Amino acid sequence: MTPVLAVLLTVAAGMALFAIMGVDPVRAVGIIFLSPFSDAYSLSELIVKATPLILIGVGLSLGFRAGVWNIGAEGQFVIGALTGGAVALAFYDISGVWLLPLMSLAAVAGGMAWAAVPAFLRTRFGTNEILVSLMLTYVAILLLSAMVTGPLRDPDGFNFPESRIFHDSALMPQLFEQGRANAGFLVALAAAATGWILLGRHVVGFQIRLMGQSPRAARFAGFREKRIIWFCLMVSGGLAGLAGMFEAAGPVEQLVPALPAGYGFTAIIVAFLGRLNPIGIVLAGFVIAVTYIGGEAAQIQMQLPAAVTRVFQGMLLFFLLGMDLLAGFRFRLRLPRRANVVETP
Amino acid sequence: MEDVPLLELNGVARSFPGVVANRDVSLAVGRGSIHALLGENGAGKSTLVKIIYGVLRPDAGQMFVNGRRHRPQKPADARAAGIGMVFQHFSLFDAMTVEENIALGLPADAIGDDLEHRIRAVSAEYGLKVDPTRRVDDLSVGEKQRVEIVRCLLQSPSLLIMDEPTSVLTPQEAEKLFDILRRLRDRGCSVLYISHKLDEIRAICDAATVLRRGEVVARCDPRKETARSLAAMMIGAELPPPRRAKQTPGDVRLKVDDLSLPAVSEFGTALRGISFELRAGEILGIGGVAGNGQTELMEALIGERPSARRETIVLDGKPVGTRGPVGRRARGMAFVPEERIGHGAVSEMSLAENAIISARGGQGLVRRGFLSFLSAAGYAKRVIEVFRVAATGASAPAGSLSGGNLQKFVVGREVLQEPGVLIAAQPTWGVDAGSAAEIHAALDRLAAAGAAVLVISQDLDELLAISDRFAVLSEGRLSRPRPTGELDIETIGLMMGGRLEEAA
Amino acid sequence: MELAVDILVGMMLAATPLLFAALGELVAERAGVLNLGVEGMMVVGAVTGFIVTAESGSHFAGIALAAFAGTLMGLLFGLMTQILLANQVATGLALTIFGLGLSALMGQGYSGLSVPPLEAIRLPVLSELPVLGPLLFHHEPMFYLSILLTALVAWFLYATRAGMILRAVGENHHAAHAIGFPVVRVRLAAVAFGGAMAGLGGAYLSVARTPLWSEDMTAGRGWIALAIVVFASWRPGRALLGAYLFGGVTIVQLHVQGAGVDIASQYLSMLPYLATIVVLVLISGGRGAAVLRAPGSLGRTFYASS
Amino acid sequence: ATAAEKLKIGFVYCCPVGDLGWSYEHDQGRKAIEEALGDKVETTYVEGVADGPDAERVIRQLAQGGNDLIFTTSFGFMNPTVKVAKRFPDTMFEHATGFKQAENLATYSARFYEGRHVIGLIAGEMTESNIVGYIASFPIPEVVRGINAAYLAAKSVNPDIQFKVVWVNTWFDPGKEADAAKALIDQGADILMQHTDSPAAMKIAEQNGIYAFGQASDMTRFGPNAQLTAIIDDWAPYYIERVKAALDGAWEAKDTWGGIGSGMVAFAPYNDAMPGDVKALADKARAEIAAGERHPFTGPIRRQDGSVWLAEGETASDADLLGMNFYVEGLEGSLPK
Ligand SMILES: Nc1ncnc2c1ncn2[C@@H]1O[C@H](COP(=O)(O)OP(=O)(O)OP(=O)(O)O)[C@@H](O)[C@H]1O
Ligand SMILES: Nc1ncnc2c1ncn2[C@@H]1O[C@H](COP(=O)(O)OP(=O)(O)OP(=O)(O)O)[C@@H](O)[C@H]1O
Ligand SMILES: [Mg+2]
Ligand SMILES: [Mg+2]
Repeated sequence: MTPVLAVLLTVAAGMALFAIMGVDPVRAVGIIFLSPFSDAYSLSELIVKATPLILIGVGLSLGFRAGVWNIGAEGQFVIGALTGGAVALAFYDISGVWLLPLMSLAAVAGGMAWAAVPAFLRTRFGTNEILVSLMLTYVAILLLSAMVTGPLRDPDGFNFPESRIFHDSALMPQLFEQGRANAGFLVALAAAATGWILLGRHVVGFQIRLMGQSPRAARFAGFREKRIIWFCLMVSGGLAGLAGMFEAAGPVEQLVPALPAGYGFTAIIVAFLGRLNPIGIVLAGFVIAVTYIGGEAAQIQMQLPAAVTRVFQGMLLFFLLGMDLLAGFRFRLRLPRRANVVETP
Repeated sequence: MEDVPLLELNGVARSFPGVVANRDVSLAVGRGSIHALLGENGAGKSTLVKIIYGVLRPDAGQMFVNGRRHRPQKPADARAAGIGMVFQHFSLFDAMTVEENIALGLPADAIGDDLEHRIRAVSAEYGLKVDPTRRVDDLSVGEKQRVEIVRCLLQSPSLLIMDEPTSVLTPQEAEKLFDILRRLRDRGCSVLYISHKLDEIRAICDAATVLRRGEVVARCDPRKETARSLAAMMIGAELPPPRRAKQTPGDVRLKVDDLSLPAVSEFGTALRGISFELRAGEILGIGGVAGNGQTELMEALIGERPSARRETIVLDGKPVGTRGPVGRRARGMAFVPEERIGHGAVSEMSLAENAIISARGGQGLVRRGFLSFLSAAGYAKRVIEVFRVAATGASAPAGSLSGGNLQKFVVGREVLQEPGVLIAAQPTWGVDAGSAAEIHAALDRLAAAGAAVLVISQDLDELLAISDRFAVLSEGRLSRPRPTGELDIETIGLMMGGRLEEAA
Repeated sequence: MELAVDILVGMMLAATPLLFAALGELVAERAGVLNLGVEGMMVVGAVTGFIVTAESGSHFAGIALAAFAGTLMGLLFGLMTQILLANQVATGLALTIFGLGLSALMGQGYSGLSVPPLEAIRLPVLSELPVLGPLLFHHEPMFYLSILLTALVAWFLYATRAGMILRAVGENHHAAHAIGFPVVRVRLAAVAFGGAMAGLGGAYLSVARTPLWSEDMTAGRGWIALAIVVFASWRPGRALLGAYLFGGVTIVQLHVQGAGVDIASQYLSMLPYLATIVVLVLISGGRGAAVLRAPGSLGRTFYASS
Repeated sequence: ATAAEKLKIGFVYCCPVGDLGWSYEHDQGRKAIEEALGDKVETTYVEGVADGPDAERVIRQLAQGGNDLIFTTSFGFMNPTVKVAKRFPDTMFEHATGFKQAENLATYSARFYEGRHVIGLIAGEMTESNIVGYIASFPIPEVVRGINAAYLAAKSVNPDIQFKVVWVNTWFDPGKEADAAKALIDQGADILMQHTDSPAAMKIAEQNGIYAFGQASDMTRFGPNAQLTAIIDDWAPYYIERVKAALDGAWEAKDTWGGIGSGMVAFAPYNDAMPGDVKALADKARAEIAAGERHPFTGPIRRQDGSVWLAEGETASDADLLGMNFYVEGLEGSLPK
């Protein structure tokens, strides 16, 4: 319920903002929130935007439930794109149905490897995973840049910093005749469904939830904290890596330095907006996708600045976090420990 | 003015949701007196002194310091009235120096430039060695306490409150503390002293007030009492008769052999060489004052902190010392931890999910990795019915149950798994008399059916009522278990006071 | 020799915005609040500083209002996390996203404008000294302000009672509350200060260093500031050192390139981040961990109860 | 044409139009179209579009929105433009600085290296330290060409000249550009050239009392004393010509590479501090290049590794220039690989 209220409040605040800016608020909000549903192409673009957000958000939600703060999904996304893309480029001349699965494996392994650093450092030394995963994001982005200006550069591309366009069999299958929505979306839905079952029905999800609520009770139940930390970081890293590969082999069709478009960070908002519930995250992924596509439409049709999108996303998260607490106030006051979500470094 | 007591309490009361911690408490502390506050765990001692120190506000009653009305809104008010307090749990700042910690506890205008000098002066005067420049997290527990005491003394208090100061000290450190207290008394400072160690109280206190279930039940001069009589005041005049009929003990089901474990935290206690045997059909009660290793013993038995040696714990002939909780449960153990919320159960989860925490293996609530909500709800319902838990159903969140009902659920969840060995800590904490009787009966039936039961409790009445044999945990050591029938109140008092050898 | 001085000066300039933001975050974290929204507060400070300077012609007004805008952002974070008890990590991220968007909106129509740079202070004799002159005595006022504030923050934290209380609140909020300190108020003040400092850091970029406004012009410096706080193990003097090291790595990398050395610039640019991770690991375990460790209550939500 | 048949023209910019550099000049071109053709056209633009997947959607939205002619003005928009052009065969597309064409996709760019030749001559004459600092963005042929052209020209008038190149891996990051400018000055450069878009380096040059060249547009107001001149991208004539062709139905996909001669590469007024003979030298070069009498890449030119690229008297072919990925002899350092 609170997410819906938060969206409504954001719309209201957005209209106020537009009024201040001297823009027709009704028209602007109308364009932002309705135009993404106006035609088939926009709908498919919603899917394009929502796919990585859902995929990453589902992975992150597991960790957030358990009190494991992977803030570096952006970096894992980049590395996944890089390892998956490297496979595509390595087999540039060979086509086969095995190529995409192999790329997916490489991407998952890449994302996991990147997330393994904070996992190892936290379980071994108790190092704060927030900062480690965040720092690794910058390293990943620089690595991508080094790779596309170096070894993975398109040999026929006049030295421009980007890779070759992937071979057809290394490109994600399209979902519809029109638009760019690709099979990655189905994987994202499957991940959400799996996440939902895992969290709600499987003993692993039970462990995660138990540890998030009380590490002590998890120990009493016989679950090992370190395993849960590893599991959460591996899943979120792997899914972020996969999302990166889907992005490179989907709408982008190649490796470019501009690949990291902030999905890894925005997915954190998506995870919270979806109340850390995989099904909720699917919906939240679309809500955020609407702000992207609608914001762009407002830019084209009303020459509104692109920044509007980010203001909307920030407000949405503020309202959500604020209201969540107001709504849960009474309950939480009885359970003070629950909000102690951050491990000290 | 001479006859006005330094501190006077009149009808002070305070309750917490569901608990009356203090009821109509009146007491007077004279000048230059060391006044003991006695009582079992949960009797309301800490609550009372927190009220005096302005940390908590009373629901009713009046307080007077030097005949003047004392109504502290915050600790600073109490300090201004000349009251200093050393908390049961330290309120020190680890990453800061001793001097800073002391300065923080003083009013801003009382610090001055020469604080370090004054600290050294006070510590020299009382023989309390502290180095103002050291960081608190480098200090031993005893040193930390000295810091707290110096912090109080610097304000030249007329009343010093100490809540269980010796529970964390070595005997030598405790001796030093007593010297200090005597010296303070000689300078006209009064002390309100809380301790469970009856010998200590007899040695240094000149007056005592005994609390029981939040009420004052006795006032006395401890120098004129024996440990036995003090214990009797605390736990009630008479011991209930041991109710359990003598049983012929069966085979050894649980054998604990030389179990040692370091303390969990600085407030914890290390376990030292604990050994005992538990036979089929038998209930063993382990008593003792909280903080003598109960938490550590429970964690070691549950397997949350497995030991390095397999033979430390032997279950039905099979060594399980290195196994975790799941492995031990699979071999027939079950556990009721002391804290229900956050340890034995989780308030945000439904009762059905709470059933999964410990009964998932034994009751088949998880099949091939998947939770079976139907079975879990079924099992939870059975617990609810059999133990008459007041709850709206298996889907009610554990947090919505009253404390006593949740306790019944947690006990029932373990008992209905029909374990071979049940380890229960404080099985009837916060449970009303009727429900407590039901829980006791359930434990009894379990033993009668051939299980071995270990009950760790601070409630002597309870232990004596249900156990066949009785032992005391004191400073991490376990006394030799003795048949309950042979016990008298004096022996128990001695055992509780840590005099294991004499008692044995 | 001269080149060394120049490199040092370049490093000081690159470090100054980092230093402002890191000092602010350091104070907030010392009070026990983890605010991941530094980038957002910084960029709002940058745009505010630029707009006000451009409109009023007064650098001072620009810088002051940048600090004020940062304060407001900090207080927004404080309201969310201290009063509404929202999760600090999520709120910090929201603040960053919001700040980047808001600043871009505010700055519409200001990109491409220019204001005169903040003039360096030229001292009669000192500025002419051979090495020390350019190194120490020929900078614009904000540089000196950053050094002064480092000293002030250190003095405040270690030599004043208020600073001691702030550290106590960050170290153990329950004990601080028990002694009678207003935990929430102290924290609100600390995050407000953190915001003001981030605002100054942003303003340094937009009105002193490169007197320009462009979207996202803080370019991740807020995140670096966060890392510097950890690197500095929550000490102002070391924050200065950390900021200068980070600035140094940036500048030296450019010099290395200018000198024609053959290492891809991306690999050099990774160094600050990798160094931070190493430091994080060093302070989290092993010897010396106790001395270097984070404030005890960092990131924990505080509930008063009595 | 009547109002109903207005030609709709869309522009996609990589940066804010306020960057006063690349996107700003394209937007000047857009305004020139409106001025010249008035109510025959209707223009829209989308600024600050990131390279990558979002660009394709924006271009497509413009096509879908009924724009007849779409200019995409960043190299990073090449593949997205190609893809959208395929889907909208009846729409005319023009992509700047790329190398992929189609039936309905033209490419255009400017021979900025001609401008670089001129500023290279000026720098060679004006420098006292004989060190020129060069802030480079990405090691793409366009940028490498500029470095080589400027270096060869400077060297021709000043054999002692030395170029220091710093790659900042960004088109637009004022902070980084300022740091780079400072580093170059510290390394002894007394003249800065830049192939990045923000005026930050110009401001730093002004503050340090040295000279610099404006990039893409006249940056005088950022460095009234510092700017010697600026290479100005003047897209207006080209844009007007292409729009007229579209209006007349004569538009066809082709590759345009204009230079000083066609007016696509222009200059800001010279700095008064420039001596008359330097001005004359620069003017002569401009005139000769415009007339086709001079080519900035005329042999003999060796590559950095000493191998011969152009023999005596030989001039570089356009194909060579388009893919240029090496430094000429005399430049230090190596290109990032
Ligand atoms: N903050 C609180 N909220 C709810 N109940 C409380 C609170 N503090 C104490 N109680 C309850 O009040 C009763 C008295 O507690 P108190 O701490 O005063 O006992 P005590 O005599 O100091 O015991 P011990 O010897 O174990 O320290 C106990 O039942 C306790 O559970
Ligand atoms: N948060 C809640 N949501 C729903 N019901 C609640 C909640 N808290 C308490 N209750 C219900 O209110 C009733 C009283 O609760 P309370 O904890 O005061 O009981 P109690 O008198 O202390 O009982 P006991 O003696 O068993 O501890 C219980 O039936 C409990 O189920
Ligand atoms: Mg109760
Ligand atoms: Mg107590």
